Amino acid sequence: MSKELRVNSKYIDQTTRIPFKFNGKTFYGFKGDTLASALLSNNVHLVGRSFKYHRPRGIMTCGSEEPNAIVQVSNDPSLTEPNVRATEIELYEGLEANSQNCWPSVNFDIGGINNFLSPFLPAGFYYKTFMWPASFWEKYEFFIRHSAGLGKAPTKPDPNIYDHQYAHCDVLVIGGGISGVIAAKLSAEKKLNTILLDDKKDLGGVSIYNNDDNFKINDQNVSKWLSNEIENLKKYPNLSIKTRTSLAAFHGYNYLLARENLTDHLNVNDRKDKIRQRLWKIRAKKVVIATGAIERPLIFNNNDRPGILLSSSIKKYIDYYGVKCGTKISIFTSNDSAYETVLSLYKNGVKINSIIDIRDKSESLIVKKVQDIGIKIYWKHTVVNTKGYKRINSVELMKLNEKGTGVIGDKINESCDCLGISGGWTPMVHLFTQSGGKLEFNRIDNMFIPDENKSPSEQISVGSCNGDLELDDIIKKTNLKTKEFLDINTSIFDSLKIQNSKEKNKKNIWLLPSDKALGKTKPFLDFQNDSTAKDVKLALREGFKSIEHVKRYTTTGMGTDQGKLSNMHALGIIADTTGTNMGELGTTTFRPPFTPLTFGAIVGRNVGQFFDHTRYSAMHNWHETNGAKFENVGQWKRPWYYPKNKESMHEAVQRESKAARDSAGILDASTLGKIDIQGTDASEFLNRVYTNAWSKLQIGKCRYGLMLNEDGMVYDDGVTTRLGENHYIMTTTTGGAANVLNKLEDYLQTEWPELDVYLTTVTDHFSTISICGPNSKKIVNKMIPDLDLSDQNFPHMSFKNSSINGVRCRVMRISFTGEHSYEINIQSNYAKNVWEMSMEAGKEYNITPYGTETMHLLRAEKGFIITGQDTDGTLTPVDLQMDWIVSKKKYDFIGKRSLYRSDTIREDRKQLVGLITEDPNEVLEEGAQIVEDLNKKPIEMLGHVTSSYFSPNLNKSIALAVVVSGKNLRGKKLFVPMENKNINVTITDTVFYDKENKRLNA
Amino acid sequence: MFVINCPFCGERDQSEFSSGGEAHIIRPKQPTELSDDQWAEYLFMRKNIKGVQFERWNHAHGCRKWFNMIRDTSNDKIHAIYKMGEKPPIV
Amino acid sequence: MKNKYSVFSLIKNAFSHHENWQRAWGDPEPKKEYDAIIVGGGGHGLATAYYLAKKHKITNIAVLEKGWIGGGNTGRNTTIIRSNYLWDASAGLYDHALKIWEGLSQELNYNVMFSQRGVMNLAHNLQDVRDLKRRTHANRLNGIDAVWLNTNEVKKFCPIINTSQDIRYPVLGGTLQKRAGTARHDAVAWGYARGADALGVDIIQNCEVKGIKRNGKEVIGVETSKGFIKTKKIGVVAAGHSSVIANMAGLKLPLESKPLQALVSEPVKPVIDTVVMSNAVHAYVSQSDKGELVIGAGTDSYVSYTQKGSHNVVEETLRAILELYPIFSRMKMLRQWGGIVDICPDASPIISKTQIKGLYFNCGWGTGGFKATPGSGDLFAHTIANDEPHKLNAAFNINRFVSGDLVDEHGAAAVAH
Amino acid sequence: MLNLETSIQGNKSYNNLTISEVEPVIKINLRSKKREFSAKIGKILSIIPPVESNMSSINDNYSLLWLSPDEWLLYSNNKISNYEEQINLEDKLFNQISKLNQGAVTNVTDHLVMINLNGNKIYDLLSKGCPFNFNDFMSKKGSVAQTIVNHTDVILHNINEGNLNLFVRRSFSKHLWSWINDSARFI
Repeated sequence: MSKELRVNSKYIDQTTRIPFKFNGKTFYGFKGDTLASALLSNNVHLVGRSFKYHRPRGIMTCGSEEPNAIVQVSNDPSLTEPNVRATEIELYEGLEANSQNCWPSVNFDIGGINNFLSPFLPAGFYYKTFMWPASFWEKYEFFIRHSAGLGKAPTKPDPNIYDHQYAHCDVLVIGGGISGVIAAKLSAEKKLNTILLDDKKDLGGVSIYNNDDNFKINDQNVSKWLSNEIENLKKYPNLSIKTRTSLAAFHGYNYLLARENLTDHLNVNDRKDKIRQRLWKIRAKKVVIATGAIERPLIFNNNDRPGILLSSSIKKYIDYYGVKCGTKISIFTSNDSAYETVLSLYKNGVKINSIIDIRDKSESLIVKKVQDIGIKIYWKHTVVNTKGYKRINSVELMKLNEKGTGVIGDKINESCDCLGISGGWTPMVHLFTQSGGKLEFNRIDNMFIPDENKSPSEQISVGSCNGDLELDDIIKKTNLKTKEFLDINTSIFDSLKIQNSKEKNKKNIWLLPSDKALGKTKPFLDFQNDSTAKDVKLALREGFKSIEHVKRYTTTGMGTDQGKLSNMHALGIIADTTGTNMGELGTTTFRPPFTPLTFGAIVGRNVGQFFDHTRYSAMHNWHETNGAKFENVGQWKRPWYYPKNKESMHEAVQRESKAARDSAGILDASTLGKIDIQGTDASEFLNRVYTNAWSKLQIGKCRYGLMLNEDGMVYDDGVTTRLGENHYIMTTTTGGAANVLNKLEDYLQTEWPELDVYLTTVTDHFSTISICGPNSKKIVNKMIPDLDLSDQNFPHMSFKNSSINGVRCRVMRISFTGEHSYEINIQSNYAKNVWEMSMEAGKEYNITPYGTETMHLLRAEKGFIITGQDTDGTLTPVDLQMDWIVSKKKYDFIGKRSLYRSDTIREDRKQLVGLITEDPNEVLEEGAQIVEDLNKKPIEMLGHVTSSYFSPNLNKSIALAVVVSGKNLRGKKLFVPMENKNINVTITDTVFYDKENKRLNA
Repeated sequence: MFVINCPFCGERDQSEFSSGGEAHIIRPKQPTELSDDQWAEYLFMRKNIKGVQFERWNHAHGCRKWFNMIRDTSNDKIHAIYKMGEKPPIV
Repeated sequence: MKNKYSVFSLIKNAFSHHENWQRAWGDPEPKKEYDAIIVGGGGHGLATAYYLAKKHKITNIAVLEKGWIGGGNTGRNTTIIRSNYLWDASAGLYDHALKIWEGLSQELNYNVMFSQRGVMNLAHNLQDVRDLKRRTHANRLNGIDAVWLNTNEVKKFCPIINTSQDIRYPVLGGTLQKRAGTARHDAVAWGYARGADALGVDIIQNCEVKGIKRNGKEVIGVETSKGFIKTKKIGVVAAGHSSVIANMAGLKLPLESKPLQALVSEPVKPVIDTVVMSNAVHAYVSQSDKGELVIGAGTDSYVSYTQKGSHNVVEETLRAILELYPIFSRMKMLRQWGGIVDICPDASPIISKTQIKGLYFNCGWGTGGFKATPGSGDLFAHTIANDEPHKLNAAFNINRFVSGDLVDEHGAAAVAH
Repeated sequence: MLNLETSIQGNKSYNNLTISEVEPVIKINLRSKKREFSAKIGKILSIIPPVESNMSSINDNYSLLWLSPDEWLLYSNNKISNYEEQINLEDKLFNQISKLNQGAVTNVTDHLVMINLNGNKIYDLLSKGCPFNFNDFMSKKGSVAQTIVNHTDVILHNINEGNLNLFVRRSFSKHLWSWINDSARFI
């Protein structure tokens, strides 16, 4: 720290020195400094290089609008963060920051050559070039991409934790400056549940360091009065104050997102296991926006040099941080507010060279005070140029002509090491417009302010974000508006005595003239993106008319500061050039977030294990203990196969498949959806939702059903069992369970409310253990000796109520494998025990647990479809050769009408068939295409392979496929063309194994 | 995220609901008697109004009840909510 | 063309401080009558006008744009271009477009920055693998350059993807189309506008269509905010607002207009050199030339014309992004925005005549229309000029919703993009 | 008798916060649009199904939660000691309601898992992943909400301020349990 650049400040802790590193060099600052104030106190202005021309750039502001001083924080590959504003980084021990977009260093940057090429790089130059030779764009692009970009992304995963929290309040106050504090106090006093947010570490905004004697509230300094008010806020239990919390987005229905920073200001070692950022999701009945205003720069030739800062920022650095931005400062302004900076600097003993004011005069109190001190003021002058490559060293000024369109007289040279600029104020209306609010243009102060009549929700804007720029207006109007908004009669702020200087003379010039032609100057608008007033004029010349076009063509306002400093000037220059009224021109859209928001904060803790739900069956632990590999089916973890002794998947599946047919297999089928259907119209309901008829199904019997979409395509399938006269249980596919229930509820509630039917999901209540194979009967008999398993008593497609060791179960004799098979449905809390019992009972029969892969193989041997694998939403039951399941007698069912459209009745649709390969060992790839004529151009694809396996029971490869007119092509030889070979296949029946269904009763 | 006033549960966050598209498209009682054109009209054709639209919503993660909503699709403002089977209120 | 663009013209103009560049396109008032009117000045509409003038020599055309050209979905999309669609009809349509993209900068003398950096689609479950392989085989046989990559090859092609098999939905492989890539969206609209303007097309901005005037079963003109304009042919390319225009003509379309959101991060140095899409873990990402990560989110399920969607959709997308790219957690979202996408029940577009003579619709592009811009314009121009579809868009007629002959591309289009 | 194995089998304590699986408790889903239903339930259980939305009726043995105008969830206030209790209740209700076409009775004892949350920070904890507004709910005894917690459907039954029962589907319960415990670290 340079002692010459530090003065006393009560707002930061000047007793605690903190070391930090910038570009590898160690510096010191105080606790309470930002990186920017600490660098300035070390006389470091040059912090970065600009995006396009790599011009040296310095710290320009003290807040979130900073376009230049954006740095890479931390050298740790997992913690490094690009593009952080030095003005927002609170200094901490261990801070390492580096300049971005420069090589080899910010002091000597090779890319600086672009500055000399700048005449050839006007706005949109890349649209006009890099087109030859035709194939070379990607080669040009490689260089463009590497010279673009700012900082670097981390290269390792982020170890930090991010959190979310919903909050519901009566009143949300955004911004803890003087208006926010007033509004929050009124709200809290009215006993409303209130939240007050501010993005800084303390409340108070700019007024908290306003010790200027020209401003008084009840005869106190503004600073003193406000700190008392803030202290008083703490007593309200119904007021929650969140600092370091930045409002990110204001969505419809007063839904707002705010990011709270919890650890970035802590010493690196104090952050462990703490949440780094929390995203607040706030639903507020009413919102008070008190986000203030930011100062505008002035647009003149070479206005971008290090050492040029917004005048109000110079004031904050001296008053709040106790840092002098220079030792010989000039001020360039269009308004009175810069004179407050002058007084602060003067009070702190900083030399002020001169003030350059574009106005003819100013008759306000504060200007008079400055004049009394004897500081030279150049009235009606403008800066026409600045000098100094890495730090400003002088300004050149000239007198403005009457209209302000040109300069006259002699050039005056003033040396300085810092220039404060002030072009007036821009109310922060971003949140208002984000929420859908419309703006109106205030011609007196040349600013857009909220149009109160077009407020989209319960909200008000108060203070300078509402266009009230002077202390008395701010306080009085905030008080009045808040009272009205919250329905308050009298307020403690009604009778405040306020004293302040009033601005009387106003003048605004969007683009200040120079003695040189515009073409030869560099008046920057968007400092980060290096777009100048020239670029805007070029865009207009080329016919880009809309502000959005100009923005996109010149990239003005598209930097990380989102154009907070540049948008108004761009608009002003367009309006001036085209002779349009700014109000009619409108603004560009302010898109959320207000300031950039980490992906981490948006995602919260929903990363890693919490990325998505994981659903487990009641037997999951058993599967895990017994070495199952799992398949993700929807959100479920299903056993895929159970490898033994380092078996490959193929080996395991072959073994499981064989065991299931040779002796016994056992499958956890709990994930299938189960819907309990009750009501006097239950049968009628099933008639309407399935393609087949249900009324005649006997109690105790099961039936397979196919469900269509209204457009006639197969949607879901499963077995439904009639438990009683008016009682069924329906099963659905695993993946379709939720959708089927929603769809059925929809029909029931909206189309058929007259039906007496109730649907209740019991998917998780019952676990399902499926035991199949020739020995399944013996195993079930051991487990449930009381149950008569004879075919007469308990035939295929029927069910019995029973119990195992006193616990009720439902046993269905249904089969998805073609084997003699039972499904035991038992309450989930007992399921693991029953599974273990089954394993024990089946031990002597080598009962083999099998997973989804074997299940798929076994059913494919039998030609049973899997919806979603063999169907894809484009197949009708007829296409599946399942005409038998479509009732011709029923008047209607979901999707019936669609089966009779001109396209769905075509005979040459794709139809489900079986395929066998010429080489029985050749297993087709699922998804492979099928053709008849390999030489036809373009090649004609007849269909594709939907399921394919090597069948251990048939000892050959089998497949299911859909093929154009497949129904009539049995025996036809076709080809499956692969990348490196063509496979010969023959169309067969879809049933490969046990065509007579003998095994069902074996 | 809207706040939706479920006619059964009261005001809830939009994330508890699912949208069911245009309301008052009645499933034809006798589909077999419709021409392909008429059936397509029911199946696919939508008003897709910019402005005040009648639509169906379901409190999917709450009471599971379907209801109707009158909403302005040009600004997402909800004008009214009414139960299935009820006549739409005049807005 | 007035100013031909080249590096030489750029240097030449540098000496006059770029003060002699001419307008890229004019700002005319509408004439009383045109041979054809295109409603909608997005990429598709401008391309339609360009090809009508260039290939069909119909130059007395106006493009009517309610706001500013390219301000709708053209300027709001995430600029992905690919042709790896499943069905023959779609593959034909999108590959036709891709072939035009490959020479578009030269054709228009405007650098649209078409960058063939490849598009990779990831598979995260076994059905994904089946579906993507099916698509890859179909693409290959249709002459589209798609290849299947196993997990290691995916990792090699894009090293920052988390291919650990321990994550919730591990990457099981993917397909890659190398000819696919991205382009600069604004440049497409501007390039076509400049090209069409040079051929005599009137581009009329801030001109809202208020009504379609008919004489019985044929159109006779449009009512606009700038008065009545006579014409016998109206091509509507109004994207999310297609139904609004259709309603003016008394037509209903099989469309719903829904919010679709996208976002960009702050710019960083090159970190991902291709486009990666994933259906099951719903996210896709690429990096712009400027360095921003360009990320597409999903659609909301309700109709809205607000160009705003739910925050949840953005949150879910970024959740998926961090699952696949955990190194992006400290990256920051710079901007987020929404568009209005017109979605067909089969996720395929409509490029078609209607039952009203002289009224044509090009709509239903849903979440993925940008990639088709040149092909869509070319085929729509053909359809308008000949009053008959080209064979490449015959399948995309409006009548398919009656016959049931849908072109179901939910699989290929599942990630909103 | 078979071994009973509930889904979570755990309870955890944090600062001013306890989270525990309370199982087995009987849970029965009741559906009806019939007028006689309410009286019938009253007779069987000595408790009337609440008609006020988002509310419950509670007696010594049972709680009966409003889920929708034609749906209620009945659960036993205490853990059951034997299987028969559950079956007897199910049968009694089924025979007198379902069988007589007065509505639908469905045993969901193992479909749902009941987790008790205790402590004054439980609403903050849930609010980490739940958009529901607890401001009025928390001080209201017996209030009920069906909502989502970290993307999972739940039924919340507020016993007293700072004490609530959460019901979640069994297959989702382990995941939600982990999430709740992870969240509790930051309360």
